[in-house]
Amino acid sequence: MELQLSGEQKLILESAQRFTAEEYTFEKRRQSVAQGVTVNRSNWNKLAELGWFGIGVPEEVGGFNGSTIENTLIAECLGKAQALEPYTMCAVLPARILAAVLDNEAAQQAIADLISGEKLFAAAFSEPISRGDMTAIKTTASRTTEGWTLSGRKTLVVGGDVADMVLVTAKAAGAAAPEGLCLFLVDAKTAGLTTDGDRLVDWTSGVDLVFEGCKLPADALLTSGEDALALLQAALDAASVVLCAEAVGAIEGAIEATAPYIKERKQYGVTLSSFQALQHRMADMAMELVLARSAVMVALQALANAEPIERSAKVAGCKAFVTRIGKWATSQGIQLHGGYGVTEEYRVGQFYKRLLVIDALFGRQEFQLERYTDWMLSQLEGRLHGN
Amino acid sequence: MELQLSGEQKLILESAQRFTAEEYTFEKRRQSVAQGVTVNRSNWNKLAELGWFGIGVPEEVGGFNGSTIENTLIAECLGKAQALEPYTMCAVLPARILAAVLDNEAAQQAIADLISGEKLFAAAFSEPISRGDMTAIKTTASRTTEGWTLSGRKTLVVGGDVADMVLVTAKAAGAAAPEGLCLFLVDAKTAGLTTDGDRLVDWTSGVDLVFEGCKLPADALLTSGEDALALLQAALDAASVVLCAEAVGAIEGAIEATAPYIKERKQYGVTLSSFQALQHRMADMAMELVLARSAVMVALQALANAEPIERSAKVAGCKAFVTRIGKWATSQGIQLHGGYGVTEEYRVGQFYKRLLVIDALFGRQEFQLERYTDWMLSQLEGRLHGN
Amino acid sequence: MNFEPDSADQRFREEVRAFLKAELPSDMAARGRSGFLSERDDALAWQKILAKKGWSVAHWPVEYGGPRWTARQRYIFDEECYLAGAPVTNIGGIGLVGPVIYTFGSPEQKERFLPGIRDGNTFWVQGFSEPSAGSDLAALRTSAVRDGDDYIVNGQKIWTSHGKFGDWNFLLVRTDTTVKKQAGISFLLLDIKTPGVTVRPIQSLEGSHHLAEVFYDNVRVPVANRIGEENKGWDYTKFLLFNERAFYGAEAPALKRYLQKIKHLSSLERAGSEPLIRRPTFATRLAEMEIEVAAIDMTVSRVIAHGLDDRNGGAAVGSILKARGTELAQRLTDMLVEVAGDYGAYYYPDTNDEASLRNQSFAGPEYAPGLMAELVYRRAASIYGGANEVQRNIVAKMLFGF
Amino acid sequence: MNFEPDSADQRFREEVRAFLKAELPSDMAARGRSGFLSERDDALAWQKILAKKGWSVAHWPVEYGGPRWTARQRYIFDEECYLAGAPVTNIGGIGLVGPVIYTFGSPEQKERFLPGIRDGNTFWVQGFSEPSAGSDLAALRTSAVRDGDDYIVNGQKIWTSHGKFGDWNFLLVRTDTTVKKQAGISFLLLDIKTPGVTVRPIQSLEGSHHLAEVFYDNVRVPVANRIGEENKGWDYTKFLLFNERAFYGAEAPALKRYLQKIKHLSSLERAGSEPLIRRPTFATRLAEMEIEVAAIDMTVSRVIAHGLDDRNGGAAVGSILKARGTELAQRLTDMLVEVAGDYGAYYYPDTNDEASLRNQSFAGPEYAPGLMAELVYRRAASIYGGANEVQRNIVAKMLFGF
Repeated sequence: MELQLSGEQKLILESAQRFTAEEYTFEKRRQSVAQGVTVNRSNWNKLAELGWFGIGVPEEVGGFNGSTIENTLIAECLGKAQALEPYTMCAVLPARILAAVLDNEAAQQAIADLISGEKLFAAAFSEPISRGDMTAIKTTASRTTEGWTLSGRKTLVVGGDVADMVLVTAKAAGAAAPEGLCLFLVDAKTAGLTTDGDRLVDWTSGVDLVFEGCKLPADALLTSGEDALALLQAALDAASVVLCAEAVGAIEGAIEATAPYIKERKQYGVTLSSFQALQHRMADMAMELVLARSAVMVALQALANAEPIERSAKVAGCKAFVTRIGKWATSQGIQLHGGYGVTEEYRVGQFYKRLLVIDALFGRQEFQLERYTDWMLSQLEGRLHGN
Repeated sequence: MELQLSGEQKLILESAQRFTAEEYTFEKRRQSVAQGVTVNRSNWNKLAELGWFGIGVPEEVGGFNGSTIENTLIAECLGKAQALEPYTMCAVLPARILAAVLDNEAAQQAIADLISGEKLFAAAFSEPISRGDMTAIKTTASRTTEGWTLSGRKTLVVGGDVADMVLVTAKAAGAAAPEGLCLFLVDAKTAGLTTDGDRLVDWTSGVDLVFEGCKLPADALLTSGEDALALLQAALDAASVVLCAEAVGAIEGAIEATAPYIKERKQYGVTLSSFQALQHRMADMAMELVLARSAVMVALQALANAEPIERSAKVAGCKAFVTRIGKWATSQGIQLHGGYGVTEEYRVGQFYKRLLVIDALFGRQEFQLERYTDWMLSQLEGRLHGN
Repeated sequence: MNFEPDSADQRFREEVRAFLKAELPSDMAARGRSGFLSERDDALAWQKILAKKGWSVAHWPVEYGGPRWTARQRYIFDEECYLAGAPVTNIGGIGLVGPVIYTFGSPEQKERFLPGIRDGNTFWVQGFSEPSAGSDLAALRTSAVRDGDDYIVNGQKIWTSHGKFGDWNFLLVRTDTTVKKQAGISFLLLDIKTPGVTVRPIQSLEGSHHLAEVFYDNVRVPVANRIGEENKGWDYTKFLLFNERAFYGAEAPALKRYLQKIKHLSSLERAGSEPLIRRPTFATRLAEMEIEVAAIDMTVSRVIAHGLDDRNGGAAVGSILKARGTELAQRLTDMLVEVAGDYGAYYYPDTNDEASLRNQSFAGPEYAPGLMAELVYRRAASIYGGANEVQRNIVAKMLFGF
Repeated sequence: MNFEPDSADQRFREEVRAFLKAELPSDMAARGRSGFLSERDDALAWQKILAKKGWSVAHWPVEYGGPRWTARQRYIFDEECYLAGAPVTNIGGIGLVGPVIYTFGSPEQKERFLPGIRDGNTFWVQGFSEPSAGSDLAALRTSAVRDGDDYIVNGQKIWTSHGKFGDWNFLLVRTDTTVKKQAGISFLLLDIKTPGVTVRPIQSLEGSHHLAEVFYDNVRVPVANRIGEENKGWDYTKFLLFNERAFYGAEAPALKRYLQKIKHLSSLERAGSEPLIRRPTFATRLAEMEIEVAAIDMTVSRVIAHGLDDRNGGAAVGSILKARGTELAQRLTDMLVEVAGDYGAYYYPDTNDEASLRNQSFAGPEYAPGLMAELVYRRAASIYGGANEVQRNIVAKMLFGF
């Protein structure tokens, strides 16, 4: 174990810090939002040019090596910069999935297109009843002579409004998950595939995808059954940690937006920062930031070393913790801004909304915490039955 | 519904305030503690003389009428005064039980002895596995030709070290609760009955009672089965609310001990009360006090009007709430006293310890909260199954 | 103290329920139950319906149209209206400026303004806060200079709720800059269509535009539209703020409606095949809040029943209820958004605000739009009306003299 | 950054475990695992065992007997000792005054005092706080007046841990009253058997007497027992306090032991027929704390691995860990007492403190004695070493310059 950043990691972090500081301004963001843009393809291509989409993907499948650690360094910067572009959900997550199914020819092409930025990928795995459990789905895939017919509705598909290709989970007709779990790669222009919804509350991309009898070729199926479950779980775990790193960036952003504000702003003839109650609030926010970053590292450690069940549990624990304290810390950024905090005219509120969205992605706090708790109890099983 | 105190209630409250202010001083308490006294019988008799043991007991069974409302007014004052005497556990609770079994001759005599202070009663209903559930017990009563043989261990028997008579729950040998639940009235001098333990952490009375083949006459059985369960539950609910009122008194006491202390005490050349963080802490403590008192009133309302299941649930909710915020508020009394707060030389810490004991009596927060939650869910049953 | 059920109150509650059932239009109720704030048309239309029954100004004296209810009845009425989804009436008029007018206004002002408020013809909006005068309201700088029978008003207000819907605006202005800040303030009533007034909506985080800035550029306000004496506006304001805190602070009915809504929706919503509310941590969290809501509601009842006293928090109880009520509302609206699962993260335009969108259909369950708006609105609630930090200062000072 | 398991650290951990298994007496370990604080005999006896192995002063330089471990190794060693129930050694000597002596002391002082500390022969107790100088330590008033080769010390100290067990006392005294308060302080070493010294134990809430007041009545301390220069004591103190906060602040090993203990006991304890830990709210609460403990532990590891930097809280991290660690310890010890059910409310005398009681049996499970002591001790932890409110002031100032 080595907790210092390596030389290469430092370079990635510094380049991400530099790039986001230069490219992402609150004014540009407001413009995009006003124009209804969720993903600016020219920005997206810049991220591709930086090589960020191949990080964490092994060289032998066309990636640039590295691990989720490097993805989190980038995501932290993007979270702090309030980037609209869905790096975690449309680059890290689909790349993780595709890299694991490379016996499939279409996937080989897809991962190259993803890393180059040529095509944009969305992952459609959640449904209204899922709430974090990706096996709780109703979308159905029926075998036909030519291939498959897909019907159902996916929710919270980040990039679903702009994607070229979509990774979709479904249940084989008549089978239950996990045995019947299927993973498809679908062209977004497939007939019968439509979107429903506008975007997410933090103005980032996210819609329903509705599949109405979509006909897919036989090789659209990338994998199925236990294999599909295992690889999806691994990919979702990795993406979940990267998302938590975004949250860390957002917490830091909220702190950095708030500290100078309360130093400047006066009430009752003195600056807000002279009030001890507000000083302590910010001290607490700073403490949460330190612990949130450590929690991400705990999860990274589990990604690197732990068996799948423990890994998923620890990732869930990280997400429960980071979203809970992150929602609190960013909400206090609003509180300390007073009325301005709840307006679109100040950037602090965007961090809070980002945390609300992060909480929803991959299943909320409650689910994550129960998942961790179940694992913790499973570790005690021997004792619980032995006495 | 009338939320103002009636004239009579005001008199009771004022007399309790006056009596406790005069009779209970911290110095006297420390003396009793040093001498190992848990219940000062002369104090106990004074409470009897004030008529407090008959309040909440109907006139027709020798009481002075009134309701649990009046008991809570008295208990609040005793809690605030840090009285060692176990009014709630050794007067209110056994009186409630005895008043409900008056077809039993021994009980008739007992309630008279209780109200006059002649004899001191303890209630032994808890065991290590009970944790709030009074049907979870192992103490066994076996029928003999002369009566009963009682064996088992009771925990947290308040007054158990000094009682003349003990109300004891047991399971009839071979039967399960609730059918087999038995309630006995036992002379404390019965052969085979011993105590184990010293006292409680707040220096009040509380020990184990160990029954080793205690032979009881046939009429020692006051009631059994569903009847026993119902009347015990009603009595425990009432006593639980009175105990919560003690907690309210303790919270108020901690606040009243702390406010002048931080006004007086200086650090860094200014009084502690000039620090906004400490001002806000005390504001929060004051808020909790107001809400705790309201929570007791919510429970009193349920005692007066609700069906048993709802009544018990709301009492449990009150206890969960009051102990949670009470532990917090009194612990902050310690925090604001600094090092002195954790010593026996200052009174503030006793309030905190009282809350720790109150939490343990009748089952802790976790149990109470789950009980309330179960009831809340049961109210939704129709909806949960209907859809 | 006793808890015998009060049959008169119960009868009154049933009367209110029957009235709501008969008179509250169902589409209006649906909009009222959504998390979006009620807008002008619904607010005024509902006020008109209430006025016909004589119930539109519950806490006003009988001489100005009040129904002579007890405090308990008013509370029951508010609660039932809220639970039924009745639109929120124009608080600026009925709750805030109305009482100021009948208490401190001239006979002409009473005659001119009170009927319009009572009958739902005029929508009033508040002009108190300024960019540099938030919690420290008395630091306001908008000026009014006497010019014959008029004042000339210049300056800016902010955080005007429903600003774009306003007919009339009550505002605080500085009429004397030479004295201590509280002593130079006057209280004016202004027709918002007066030349020189510009209303600029502010977008809130959830996307709605119910807040506004109001700019005053040489706006003429007749001296006759000043409440009471010049430079005494702060006194009237304290009266108004006390009303605001005492009557609207805890919003116990809103807390109860949130509980009801969370229970209902989390019984319907499924996590896999189980109702969401069967998740133990979810249910326990809800139970803890329900217990606290009951304690807050009882506190309100205590104040209603016997005013302020030592045992219910005394004069600090308004601040206590405001702080605790708003914080609990935040936890409850958090939970409400969580109930919506994935859809809790979706953006939905404010269909109360923009009537043109009302017939559009949106992704997700019918109840999802408005939840996020409610959550953001409750975030603001710990800021407006004196930030909760200020409320805690007040509590510490009032109760302990710190 | 990478998370490849480190085999050298793992080997070291196994070496420590093997040593503990072989050398830590089991009765001592049982006392160490109880919540009662370790007392003099166990502390010194264990120190002697460690000294024989060369492990008694883990963070001291090699020249004074340190074992040349990495920071990570020291952490592993502390953790394993703690989890095994090894007694807490004499922190006053090893952790606090020892480093001051080898850093600022004279050659004679080093020679005279360090071996006794290292080898477990001398028990040192601290004399810093005074009745009117708690968090504001520099306000201390105990005076030392020069008289030939001695100082004459008069005054009073309070909150001296293990005061009644002390052989030697290191204390801060005022040697100049005419300058600003930090500038007139000196740092003395005092044989506690010197005439004029009175130690008065203070009873803590749970009944133990491990704290004391120390009174000084014309006590003669040789000038040779002063550390460094006269009036420079504050500098040495800052050094010492930094060590205290950085090394003992979070007490992550204690947090882990609490978790372990709660899990173990709540698996054995029954609520009815079910293990206590099956209560969903109980388990969830524990899970939340376990997650936070892991984050705290990782934070400590980050500091150990690469010192202070922007990303780990910088110079404020000591205060952060102290505040958060102690608050988490409070929640955990709360839970530990809850696990004991009814017995969590029982009074148990401190059997570490009073050896005569060790063979007595007590009501309830064998693990119950000491839980309440631990809980009360953790209540004190948010007060001593700079109250947590002060730590938050420090964090706000260091990170934001408020």
